[in-house]
Amino acid sequence: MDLDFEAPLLEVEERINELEKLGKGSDIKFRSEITELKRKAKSISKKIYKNLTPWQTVQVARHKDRPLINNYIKNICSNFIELHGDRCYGDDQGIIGGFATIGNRQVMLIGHQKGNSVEENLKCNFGMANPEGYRKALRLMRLAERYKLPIVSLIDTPGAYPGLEAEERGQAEAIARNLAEMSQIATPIIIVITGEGGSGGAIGIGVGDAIIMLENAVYSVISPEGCASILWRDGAKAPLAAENLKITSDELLKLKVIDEIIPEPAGGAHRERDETMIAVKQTLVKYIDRLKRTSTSKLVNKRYEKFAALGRFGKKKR
Amino acid sequence: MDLDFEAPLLEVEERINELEKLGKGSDIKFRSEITELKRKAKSISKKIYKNLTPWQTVQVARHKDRPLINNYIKNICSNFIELHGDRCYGDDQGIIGGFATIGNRQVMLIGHQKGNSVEENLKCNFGMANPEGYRKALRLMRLAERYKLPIVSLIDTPGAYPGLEAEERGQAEAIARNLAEMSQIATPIIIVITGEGGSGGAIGIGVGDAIIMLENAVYSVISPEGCASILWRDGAKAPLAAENLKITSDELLKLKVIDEIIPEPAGGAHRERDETMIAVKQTLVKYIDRLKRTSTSKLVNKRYEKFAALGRFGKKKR
Amino acid sequence: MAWFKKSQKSESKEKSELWNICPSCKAHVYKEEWIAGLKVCPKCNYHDRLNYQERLDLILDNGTFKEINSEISTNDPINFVDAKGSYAEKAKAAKKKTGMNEAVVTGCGNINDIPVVVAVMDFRFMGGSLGSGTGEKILLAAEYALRNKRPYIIFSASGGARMHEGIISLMQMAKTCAAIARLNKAGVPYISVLTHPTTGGVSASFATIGDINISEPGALIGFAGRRVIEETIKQKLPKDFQTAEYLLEHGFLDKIVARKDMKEFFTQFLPYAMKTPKRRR
Amino acid sequence: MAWFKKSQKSESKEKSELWNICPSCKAHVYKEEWIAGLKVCPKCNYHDRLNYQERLDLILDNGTFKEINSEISTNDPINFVDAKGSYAEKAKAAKKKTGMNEAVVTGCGNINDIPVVVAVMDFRFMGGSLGSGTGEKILLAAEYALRNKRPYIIFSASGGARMHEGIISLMQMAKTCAAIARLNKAGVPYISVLTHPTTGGVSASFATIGDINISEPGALIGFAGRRVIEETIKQKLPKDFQTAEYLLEHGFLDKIVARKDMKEFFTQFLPYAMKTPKRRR
Ligand SMILES: [Zn+2]
Ligand SMILES: [Zn+2]
Repeated sequence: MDLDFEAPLLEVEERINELEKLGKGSDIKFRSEITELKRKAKSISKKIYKNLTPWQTVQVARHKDRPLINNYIKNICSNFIELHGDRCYGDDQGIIGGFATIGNRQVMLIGHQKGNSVEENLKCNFGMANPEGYRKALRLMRLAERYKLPIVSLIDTPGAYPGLEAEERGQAEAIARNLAEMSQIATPIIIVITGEGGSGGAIGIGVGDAIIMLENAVYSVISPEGCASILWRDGAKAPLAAENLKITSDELLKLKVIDEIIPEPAGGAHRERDETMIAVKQTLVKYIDRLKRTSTSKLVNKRYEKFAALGRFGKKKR
Repeated sequence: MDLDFEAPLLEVEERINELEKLGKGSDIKFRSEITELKRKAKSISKKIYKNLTPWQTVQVARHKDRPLINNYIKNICSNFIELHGDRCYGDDQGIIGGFATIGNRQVMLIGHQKGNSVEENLKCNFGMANPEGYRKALRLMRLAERYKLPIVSLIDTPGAYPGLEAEERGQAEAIARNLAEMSQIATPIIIVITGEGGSGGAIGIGVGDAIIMLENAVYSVISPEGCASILWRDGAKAPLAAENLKITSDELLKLKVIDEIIPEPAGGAHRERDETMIAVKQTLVKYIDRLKRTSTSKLVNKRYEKFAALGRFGKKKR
Repeated sequence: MAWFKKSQKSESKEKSELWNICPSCKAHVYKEEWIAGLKVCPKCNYHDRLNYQERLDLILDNGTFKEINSEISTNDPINFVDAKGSYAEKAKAAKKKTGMNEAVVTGCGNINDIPVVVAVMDFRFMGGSLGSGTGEKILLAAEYALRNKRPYIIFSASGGARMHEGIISLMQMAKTCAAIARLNKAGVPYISVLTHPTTGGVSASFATIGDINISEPGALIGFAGRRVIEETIKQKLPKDFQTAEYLLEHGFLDKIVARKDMKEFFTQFLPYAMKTPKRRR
Repeated sequence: MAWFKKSQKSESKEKSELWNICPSCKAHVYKEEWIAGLKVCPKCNYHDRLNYQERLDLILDNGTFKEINSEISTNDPINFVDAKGSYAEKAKAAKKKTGMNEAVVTGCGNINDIPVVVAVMDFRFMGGSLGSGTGEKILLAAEYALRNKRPYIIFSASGGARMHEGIISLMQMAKTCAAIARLNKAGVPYISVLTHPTTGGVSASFATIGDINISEPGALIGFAGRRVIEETIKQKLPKDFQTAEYLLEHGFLDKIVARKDMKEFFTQFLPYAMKTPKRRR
C-alpha cells in the first residue's frame, strides 16, 4: 500500500535504492549522487509531511508499516509477559496486554493489536476487539492497581468489532464498564494514540491521566468514511469529512482532548520506525515519572476533572 | 414420586381423603372416624420422621412437593423484584435473585431454582446452574452490598451443571470467585439449605455469617450416588454412602458446619408447606435483626474466622 | 392484501387527522386511544417514542419536576459543516422544533413521594445524540444526585454520539461514565432505563451500567447498527436482534417493564435502593 | 504396527527397569533421560506428574526451603468407612507411601533470591485431595504470606475434595478462598500454578483465582469429570477438552509455561508483583 501523495518521495527513494544496489562494489562512483538524492528526499518528505491534509494523515495513521504494539513491545519494552483471558469467556487478541518494563519502569501495558502479517491480522481481527478484549484489559488494569503499577495503553484500532457475537456478549456494556472503571482506577494511566483512534473501540481503553498522541495519528468519533456516508450520503466524501471532523493531533491539542503531541520524523513513523518508537519511549518515561509523584487519590480526582471539563464551554455551575 | 417409607402414612391419608370426600354432605357420619384417623396419621408420621435414615432424608430433601424458592418468594416475601443477567453472557434460571421484603426487612434474595413443573424444571435445568448463574448471584450480592441490604441465599441444588458449555465458560472459576468474594462482602449473608445442598454447586452461593438448615435438608460434598459409585463401585450402595457421609442436619450441627436447624413439622416440609415456610421466615427475621447489629468490618472478620475454623482440629498455630 | 394497501395509501392523508398508524404493525388506532394508551400500540404492544415531557408526566408526581441546568445548550466546538449545512444551523432548527436546548432534560422530582434526580433524553432533538451539552447536563445531574444522596434515573433514547461535535462528543462517553462511577463508589443508586432506541455511544456509556438496567418491550438497544453488522459479517441478523428481549436473554437487562407499569416499578424498587441516601422531601 | 505392539507387551517388564514409558504417547524413554528432562516426554511434550520434592527442587533456590506446619496431618471428622475399609487406614497408608502428613507441603523459600511462600500439592497422597489438613495448611501459608508480605504461589495437583472427610472437605473450598481473598485485599500477590491434573473442588476454589493463573502444557484442568459430562450431555467431548490449552483459549489461564522455563518465568514475573510487599532476605 503506497500513499499516492508520497509519489515524488517514493520515486527518489527508489532511485537511491537502485544506486545503492549498483554501487555495492564501487562506493565512490555513486556516492555524491546518493548524498544529493538523500538530501532531496529529506527536503521532499519534509515538504509533504508539513502539509498533510487530514485525509492524508488518516492514510499515514493506517499505514501498514507504521509501528504496531508488537513493535513497541519488541523495541522499547523488556521483560514483557503477556497475560491472557478475561476469566469469563475467552482470550481476544484484538487487545493484548501484560507486564512490561520501559526504561526500567515496570508497567502494565495494554493496547490494540492489528498484526504485522495477514495471518496475524486475522488472528487479532485487525485490531477490532470483541467484548472479551475490553474485559481482559479491565482485568489487567485492576491487577496493575493491585500491584501499584502504572498502566500504559496504546491505542490503534479502526473501532470495536461490529459483529453479531460481539453484540450478543455485550460490546456496549464492555466498553461502558471500562469507561466507568478506568475513571476510578487508583494508579497512573497513560494513553498513547499511536495510529487510529477509532471511536468507542479506542476510548474503551482510552481513559487516563495523560493522553498523548503521535503527530500523524488520528482520533475520531467516527471514521471519515462512516461520517461521509451518513452526512454526505457518499463514502467518497471521506476526505471532506476528515477535514471537518478535526481528527488530527494539532486540532485535538487545541481542543484539550490530548495533552501532548509526540512529533514524528519527517516522512512519518512508517519510514523512521526506530526513531519514532524511541520518542514514544522517552515521552512515556517522562509521564510515568511525573504521574508517580501524585498521590493516587489526587490522581483519580484530577482524572475526573479532566474529563468533566471536556465539552464544558459555559461557566461552571456545579 | 411417593416415598416408600411413607407407605403406612399414605394409606391412612388416603383413607382420610376418601372419607372427607364422601362426608361432604353429612359431616357427622364420619367425623369421629376422621378425627381418629388424623390422630393416627400424626402418630405414624412422627414415628416415621423421628427415625429417618440418612438415605430416607435424601428422598425427603428431594421431594417434588418440598417448598422451592418460588414458593418461599410467594409465601414469605413481599415486593419481590427479580433481577436478571450476569452482564457478560446470559441469564441463568438455575439461580435466581432479586430484591425481596421478608417481614418488613428488605433483603437481596438469591437461590437455586428447581422449578415446580416439568416445563419449569427444564427452563432452570433442575437447579443445576451454569457459570452465568453464579456470576449473576455475585453481581446481585455486590449490589446488595452497595445498597446495604442483607443477603439471603436459599440453597437447593443437585450440584452445578456438569455440561460442556459450563466447563467452557468456567464453572470452576465462577464458583471459586464467589467463594472468595462472598468471604469479603460487607453486608450480612444468611444461608439457608432448604433442600439439597449439592457440593460445589451449593457452596458456590453458600458462604455466609449464619448457615441454617431445614431439618430434613441434606448438605454433602458429593451425592450419595456419586460417592457410592466411586468408593463402592456400585451406585446402588447410595444408602450406605449417605449414612457414611454424614449429610443430615443433626450431623452437620455437631460438625459446626451449620449454626441452627429449623425443625420441620412431622411428616416433612412437603406435607406441611406453609408451616415450614413460616418457620423459615421467623428464623430469617431473627438472624437479619441479629446480624445487622454487628458492624460490617467485624462481620467480615467473624465470617473469615468461622470458615477458617472448619476442619481445624489441632491447636491453633497462626 | 393488495387492495387494502392501496386503499390505505389513498385514504392515509385524511385518516391521519383522526388515526395514528402504528410504526411497527401499521395498525390504525384512534389518536385518542393511542394517547390514552401512552403511545403503546394496543395491537402489537409497540412502545412508541415519548418526548421528554410525556416521559416526565408518566413517571413523576404531578407538579414536582424542577428542571436544573436548563440554560446549557449545544456547542459547536469544531465549527462543523456537512453536505446539508452547518451544525450551528441544524442545532438552531432542533431547538426551534422541540423547544429544548439540548437532547436531554435534567432535574429533580418525586416518584410517589420519593425524591429522585432524573435525566430524560428526547429523540426528537437530533436523534437524542450525545453532544457536549448533553454530556454536561448528564454529569451535572449526577453530581447533583451525589450531593443530595438521591437516586439518579436516566431515561436514554439516542442514536449515539453527536458526530457534529467530533471528538468532543466521543469524550462525553467517558465523562458521563466517570460521573456514574462516582455514584457507584458513594453507594448512590443509579438506574438506567433504556428506551427505544438506545444505540451507539450512549449504549456504550452510561446506559448499560446501571445498578439495574431496565427497558421497555421491544426497545432497540445495541452498539453497532444493523446494516453495519450485516455488511461486516455478510449474513442476515435474526429478527429479535438487539431488542430488549434479546438483551434480557443475554444478561444485560434486569427487567423489561411495560410503560404503564413503569412508575409502579420505581415505587416498588426505590425503597430497596434508599437505605443509604436519606429520604428528603 | 501389530508386531510392534506385540513385542512391546512381551518385553515391557524387563524394559521397565531401564526405560520409562510415556503415559501419554507410550514412547520408551531411557529413565535417565526422562529424569534429566524433568519428567517431560521428549517425544510428545507430556508433562508427567512431579512429587512435591521434585517440584520444590525445580522452583526454589537450592537449600532455601523451610517447611511450615509440617505437623498438620489428616483428620477423620466423620469416621468414614467405605467398601475398602476406613479412611483412617487409608490415610495411614498414604502417609507411609509418601512420607507426607498431608496432600500438600507448605513453606517459604527463595526463587532466584526473591523470597516467596509456596504450597505444593502432591497427587500421590490420596490423589492430592483437599482434606481438612490440606485446607488448613493452605490457609496458614496464606496467612504467613500476608503477615510477611511475600508472594504466595500454590502448585495445585488434585482430583478434588476429599470425600472421606464429608462436608468438612467441601468447606475447605470456602476456607482456602477466604484466605486468598484476604491476600487480594492487601495487595499481596497470589499466583496459581495448575499442574496436571487439577480438577473438581480444587479447580473450583483457590486454583482458578490467582492474580495470574498459569499451567504446564497439556495439563488436565476442569470442574466436572469427563465421564460425568459425557453421560450428562450424551455426546463425546473434544479431545483437547479441559486441557491447559483449552482453558487458555477460553480465557481462564494467563499463560502456559513449559516446566523447564517455570523458574525463569517466576524470576521474570515476581519483580512486577513485588512493588507493594517489601523484599526480604
Ligand atoms: Zn402495532
Ligand atoms: Zn510422550
